[in-house]
Amino acid sequence: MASVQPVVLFFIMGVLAGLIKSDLKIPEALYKSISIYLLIAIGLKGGVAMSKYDIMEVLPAAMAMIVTAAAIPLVAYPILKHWGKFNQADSGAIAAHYGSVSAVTFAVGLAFMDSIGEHYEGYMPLFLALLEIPALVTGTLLALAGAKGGEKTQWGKLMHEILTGSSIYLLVGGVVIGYYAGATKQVEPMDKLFMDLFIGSLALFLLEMGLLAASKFADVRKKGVFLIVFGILFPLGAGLFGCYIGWLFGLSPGGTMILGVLYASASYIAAPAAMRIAVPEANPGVSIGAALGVTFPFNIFVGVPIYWEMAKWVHGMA
Amino acid sequence: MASVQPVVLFFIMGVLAGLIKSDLKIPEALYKSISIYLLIAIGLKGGVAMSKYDIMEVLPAAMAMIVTAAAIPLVAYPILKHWGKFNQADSGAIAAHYGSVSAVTFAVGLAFMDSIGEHYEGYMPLFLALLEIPALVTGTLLALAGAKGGEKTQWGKLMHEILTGSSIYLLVGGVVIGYYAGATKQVEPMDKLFMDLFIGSLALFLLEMGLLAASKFADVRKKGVFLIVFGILFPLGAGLFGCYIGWLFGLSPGGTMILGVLYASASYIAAPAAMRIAVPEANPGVSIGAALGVTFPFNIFVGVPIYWEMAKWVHGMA
Amino acid sequence: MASVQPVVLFFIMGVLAGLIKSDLKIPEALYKSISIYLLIAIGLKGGVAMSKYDIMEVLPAAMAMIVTAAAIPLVAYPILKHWGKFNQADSGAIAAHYGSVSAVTFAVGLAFMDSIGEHYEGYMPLFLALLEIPALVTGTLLALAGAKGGEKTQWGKLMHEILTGSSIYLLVGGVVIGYYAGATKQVEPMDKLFMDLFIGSLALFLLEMGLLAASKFADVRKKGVFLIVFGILFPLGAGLFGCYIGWLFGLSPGGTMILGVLYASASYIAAPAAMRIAVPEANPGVSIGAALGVTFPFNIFVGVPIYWEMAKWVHGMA
Amino acid sequence: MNNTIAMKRFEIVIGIEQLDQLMELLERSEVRGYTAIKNAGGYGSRGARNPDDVLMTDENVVIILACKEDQAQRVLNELRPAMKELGGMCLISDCQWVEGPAVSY
Amino acid sequence: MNNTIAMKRFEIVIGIEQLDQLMELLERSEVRGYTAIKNAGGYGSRGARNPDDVLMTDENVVIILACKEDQAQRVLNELRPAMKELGGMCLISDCQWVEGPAVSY
Amino acid sequence: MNNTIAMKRFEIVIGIEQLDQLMELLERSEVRGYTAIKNAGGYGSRGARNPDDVLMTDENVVIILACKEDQAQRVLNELRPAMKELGGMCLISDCQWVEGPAVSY
Ligand SMILES: Nc1ncnc2c1ncn2[C@@H]1O[C@H](COP(=O)(O)O)[C@@H](O)[C@H]1O
Ligand SMILES: Nc1ncnc2c1ncn2[C@@H]1O[C@H](COP(=O)(O)O)[C@@H](O)[C@H]1O
Ligand SMILES: Nc1ncnc2c1ncn2[C@@H]1O[C@H](COP(=O)(O)O)[C@@H](O)[C@H]1O
Ligand code: NA
Ligand code: NA
Ligand code: NA
Repeated sequence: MASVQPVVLFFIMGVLAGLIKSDLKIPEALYKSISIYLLIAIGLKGGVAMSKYDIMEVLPAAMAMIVTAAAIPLVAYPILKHWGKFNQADSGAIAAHYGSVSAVTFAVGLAFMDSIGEHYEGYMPLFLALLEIPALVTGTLLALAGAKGGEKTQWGKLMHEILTGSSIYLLVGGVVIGYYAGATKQVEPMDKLFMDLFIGSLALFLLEMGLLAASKFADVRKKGVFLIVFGILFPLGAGLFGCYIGWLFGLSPGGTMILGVLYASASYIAAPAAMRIAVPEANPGVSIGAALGVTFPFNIFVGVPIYWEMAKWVHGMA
Repeated sequence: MASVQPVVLFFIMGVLAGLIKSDLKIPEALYKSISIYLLIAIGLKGGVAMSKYDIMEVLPAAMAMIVTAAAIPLVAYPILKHWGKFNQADSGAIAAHYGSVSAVTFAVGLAFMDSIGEHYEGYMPLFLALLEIPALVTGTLLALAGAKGGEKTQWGKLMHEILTGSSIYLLVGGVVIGYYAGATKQVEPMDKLFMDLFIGSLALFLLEMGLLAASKFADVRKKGVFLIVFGILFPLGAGLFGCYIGWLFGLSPGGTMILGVLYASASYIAAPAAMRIAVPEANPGVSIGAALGVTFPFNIFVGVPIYWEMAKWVHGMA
Repeated sequence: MASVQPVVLFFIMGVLAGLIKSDLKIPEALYKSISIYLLIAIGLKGGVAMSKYDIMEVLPAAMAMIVTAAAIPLVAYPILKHWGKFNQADSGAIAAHYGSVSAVTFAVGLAFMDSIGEHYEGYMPLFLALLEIPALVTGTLLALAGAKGGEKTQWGKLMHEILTGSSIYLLVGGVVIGYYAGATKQVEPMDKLFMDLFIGSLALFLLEMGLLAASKFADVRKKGVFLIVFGILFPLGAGLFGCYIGWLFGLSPGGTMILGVLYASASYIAAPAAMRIAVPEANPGVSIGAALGVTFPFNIFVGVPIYWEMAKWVHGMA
Repeated sequence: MNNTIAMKRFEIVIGIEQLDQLMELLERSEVRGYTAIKNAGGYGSRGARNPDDVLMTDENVVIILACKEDQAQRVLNELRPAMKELGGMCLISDCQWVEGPAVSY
Repeated sequence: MNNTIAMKRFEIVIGIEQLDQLMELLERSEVRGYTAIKNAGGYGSRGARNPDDVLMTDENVVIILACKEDQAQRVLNELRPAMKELGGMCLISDCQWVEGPAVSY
Repeated sequence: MNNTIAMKRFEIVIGIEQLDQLMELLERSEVRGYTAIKNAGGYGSRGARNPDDVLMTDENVVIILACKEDQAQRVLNELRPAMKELGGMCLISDCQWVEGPAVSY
């Protein structure tokens, strides 16, 4: 088994700084700048790769992504409601977080594949973009179904927020420009910033995410052991489901693993923003705490190599 | 004809984000950091190149730049006053914007030349620095000539603002350090940041400029069609004039084109700051709107290849 | 003698901008981001280098660092008190600043060695980390000894501040991750950001430091000539002492010079923060003014080549 | 005090997501001057709001507004029903406007 | 004015390093609403404080707090002895709370 | 209320480009304490000012200043003629200074 990547150690460095109450602070502008950079970079890389594929080829899998991603909250919701004893709003909101995806977990997955030299389909960033939205809609519907507050839901505002949200916008914009650059063979001078510096920037970003995660531990601890168990087991199930879908649509073992990572990851950027508008009565502390304080660290340290084992297993390689 | 450079597509990405009211925001600190970086990088590159020239050789052209640049507002002013029906203050201020220059348009011009592999004189950044100031003085004089408010103009404050303004300071500072580094053969470890990452940083900057431009469209629309026509035709004329001057002073076709770009470009950073002090009664919305909302996009998408055709034509190549 | 490195000219550029009252401003977020970056990068580089050494080998020298560093304020204090006529609090606080170290001076020293192609021990960043703290404790004790205010000193808070301070945390974190990356041969994708861009980032940082230094000149001038003389002569003495210690513990001439730089440098980040808590009655303007306005520029322009001559001299090479 | 005009001072605190709504309302009341301080935090009936949180935009805005008594009543009539929906708080107090600067109230 | 409640308005300015202490104190006084503006500067008995200084953290925080008369006395009783240590300043004035938003005082 | 001193509270809003001028003026009036909040925006006779605009520096500063009645008159005498040139606004109101912190007024 491959050794831990140095880049994820920056997450631990951030967590420890938070726990010992160091005065270390990452400027908000740096955090936001790197998140813009990472999304564009992921998009560009995917776009360049896609310029070498026939887009039609990807279409059936892309459609399937949208449908299956929307289905994940349907599984998460009853678990949260009945075993987790969360109210309807919180159950729907948390389900939305786990149905949606995390770009940074995805990035760590790619870095893992690159570090062991395994091939994966270059158009995976397209799936990252496609998987972000559907679960937010299902989760919202679950949170509001039959609720009397549901009538005055600001659906227009919500759909605007979801569809024009900056994370998906940067990702898709990056894909389009990357596709154009790839097709016209003009990737060259931009790659120095957007490709070469990717891992280093991810390191700085993970440092801040560690600090953030540490600040969310209290929220998680308050909610007890269920949230921790859910935050670990649910991604494992979702990851296996993602690997199965990947294999079904003929992805390579590497692509299968990346899809597993996507399904297993939980959103902590797009989902909180959307849920605040859609389900304002839900407690964001709980869902962000679980996604960032439990599932994110689990995925980047333990989950990523497990999903690779799963991918090899569904491909009959292990 | 060469295809559009991918880097300028980031401008469109920014404009679209603004138009669909995406929540995408570039942190102010990132915008300011990149603008500092770009000016130093342009200066450094120019300084390194100049260390290989005999400075005396550049002097006559440099003197001519100062005189001709100061003359541009003399042409723009009557057009704005009589056909545009702007008052004296606005006419002078807009004329100052169009007489001065835009470093980012210049950078896009350089990138265009690099992408088609065409040579240009390395000392062009010196001209960028020289062309920024004179038109600001002429424009101010036009705005104030005979005006009764003119007596209490804070000329001392204005000249200080103009001469110590950060954009020219960074540019000249970069040229000096670059000259020294070139002459002592110590460019090497700094080029990794200041040269290799130039295009990628320009991409992020153009993204923010697109957002800014989109926010200025309303100002332009309010003023009607004259400003749009002026913002397109005046640069074409100024660009041709710049190409003529470049040919007259024996620049290569590439250098001629860059000079055309400089003359055609309109300032939206140094000029607004100077005009606010010099002509506070002018409406900054109009001049910035025209420079950033009309002329800048026109230049980077349509103008740049046109100025290249012009340069070839004055050199008898086309 | 080697020519001045271009990178330090950025410091002059910053000082001049401050003196002519240019409107140049480096965004606070950029300053803080680069300082985080530089500390991690220094740490990483050191950690990678240390992965090739036997740690036991470094231990005796490391122990000696802690003891001798703690002793420096014992020499500075009486000089400041009796000749400088500073009160007890200020004398102790300034002594603490000069006993502690400056990471940027260290970085300029490394860059100097790299530029003349001289070898030095890779584990020097470890000494940077070790030398930061001890003098802060001695300086505090000197400032408070016998003072009636001393009883209510917040020692707990002070030790927490010192030990969890972000500069030392980032440095040590970088060393640990660098060590791991070096040992597992996974330095590769991170070095693009953390090593290749080091000098360029240092250039931008020095620009801001020049601005900061210029803003401190008034504080220094108010205090008269003693502070300037002290700020130049004390580092020379401390630098020679550092070179002697380096030679004593068998460092290479290059390593000896870097140790001289460390002893000669004065802290202006960690020390002010610690002294504010430990000796709140001390005037931070004086100590920061001397460290940043006098000693820092002296060291990077004049001191660094002198310490290299000293190092060669103690090694009997000159 | 001489050369001062008795006026009313409004101090409104709302979430930044409601700022556009409030601005429209002030425009309707023909307010000709106000000051806005963004990046504020606080605590209220909806719990804590922290502008430094990078994951959630929990920013408050403080609006200060000075106007004459009659205008104040007009603003209040528009504002009071809206505050229910906007949340936050609105305080009114007496103050003296120092004459000198261009009239902007 | 109608539909308003007479209240007391506290305006406290302290260094950011004392903020945690103040927050605890307000919690003890069972305050249910306040607004905090960080990144303030100023001048006082300890000299100038400038939040833009990158070398020293010299940031002040402005806390605004509206509450009813009886609560105000409780807050004052807690606050007055503490202010000696906290430094800064604390002003109290009269104001009218506009009814409408959820009660948070 | 006990242990409080009746005082005047100034609230001044000006453009950041006028801040140096105002600071000199306050120094001349021997003011020994004030609080400054930068990065404010607003609307007045010169139109909207927005501190977030990266192309134009349109930043306002809010200055809060508490002092005794007699000092207040002195400040006002200096301030009133200057405000004409500085623009912005200046409000004065009554307040109580809570005793405790070191005197800085
Ligand atoms: N009536 C008012 N109430 C509150 N703030 C005001 C008022 N009038 C002006 N201001 C503030 O003062 C600044 C400058 O005003 P002016 O010089 O009139 O444009 C404005 O941008 C506002 O922040
Ligand atoms: N009593 C109060 N005093 C000062 N500010 C308050 C008070 N109540 C509410 N606020 C401010 O108004 C914001 C929104 O309040 P709410 O809608 O009640 O959560 C809070 O975050 C505070 O900044
Ligand atoms: N008279 C005053 N008026 C307004 N603000 C003050 C006054 N005195 C002190 N302050 C504020 O309180 C902070 C701390 O005051 P001090 O502890 O006296 O240095 C200062 O930096 C100012 O922001
Ligand atoms: Na998921
Ligand atoms: Na021009
Ligand atoms: Na030292």
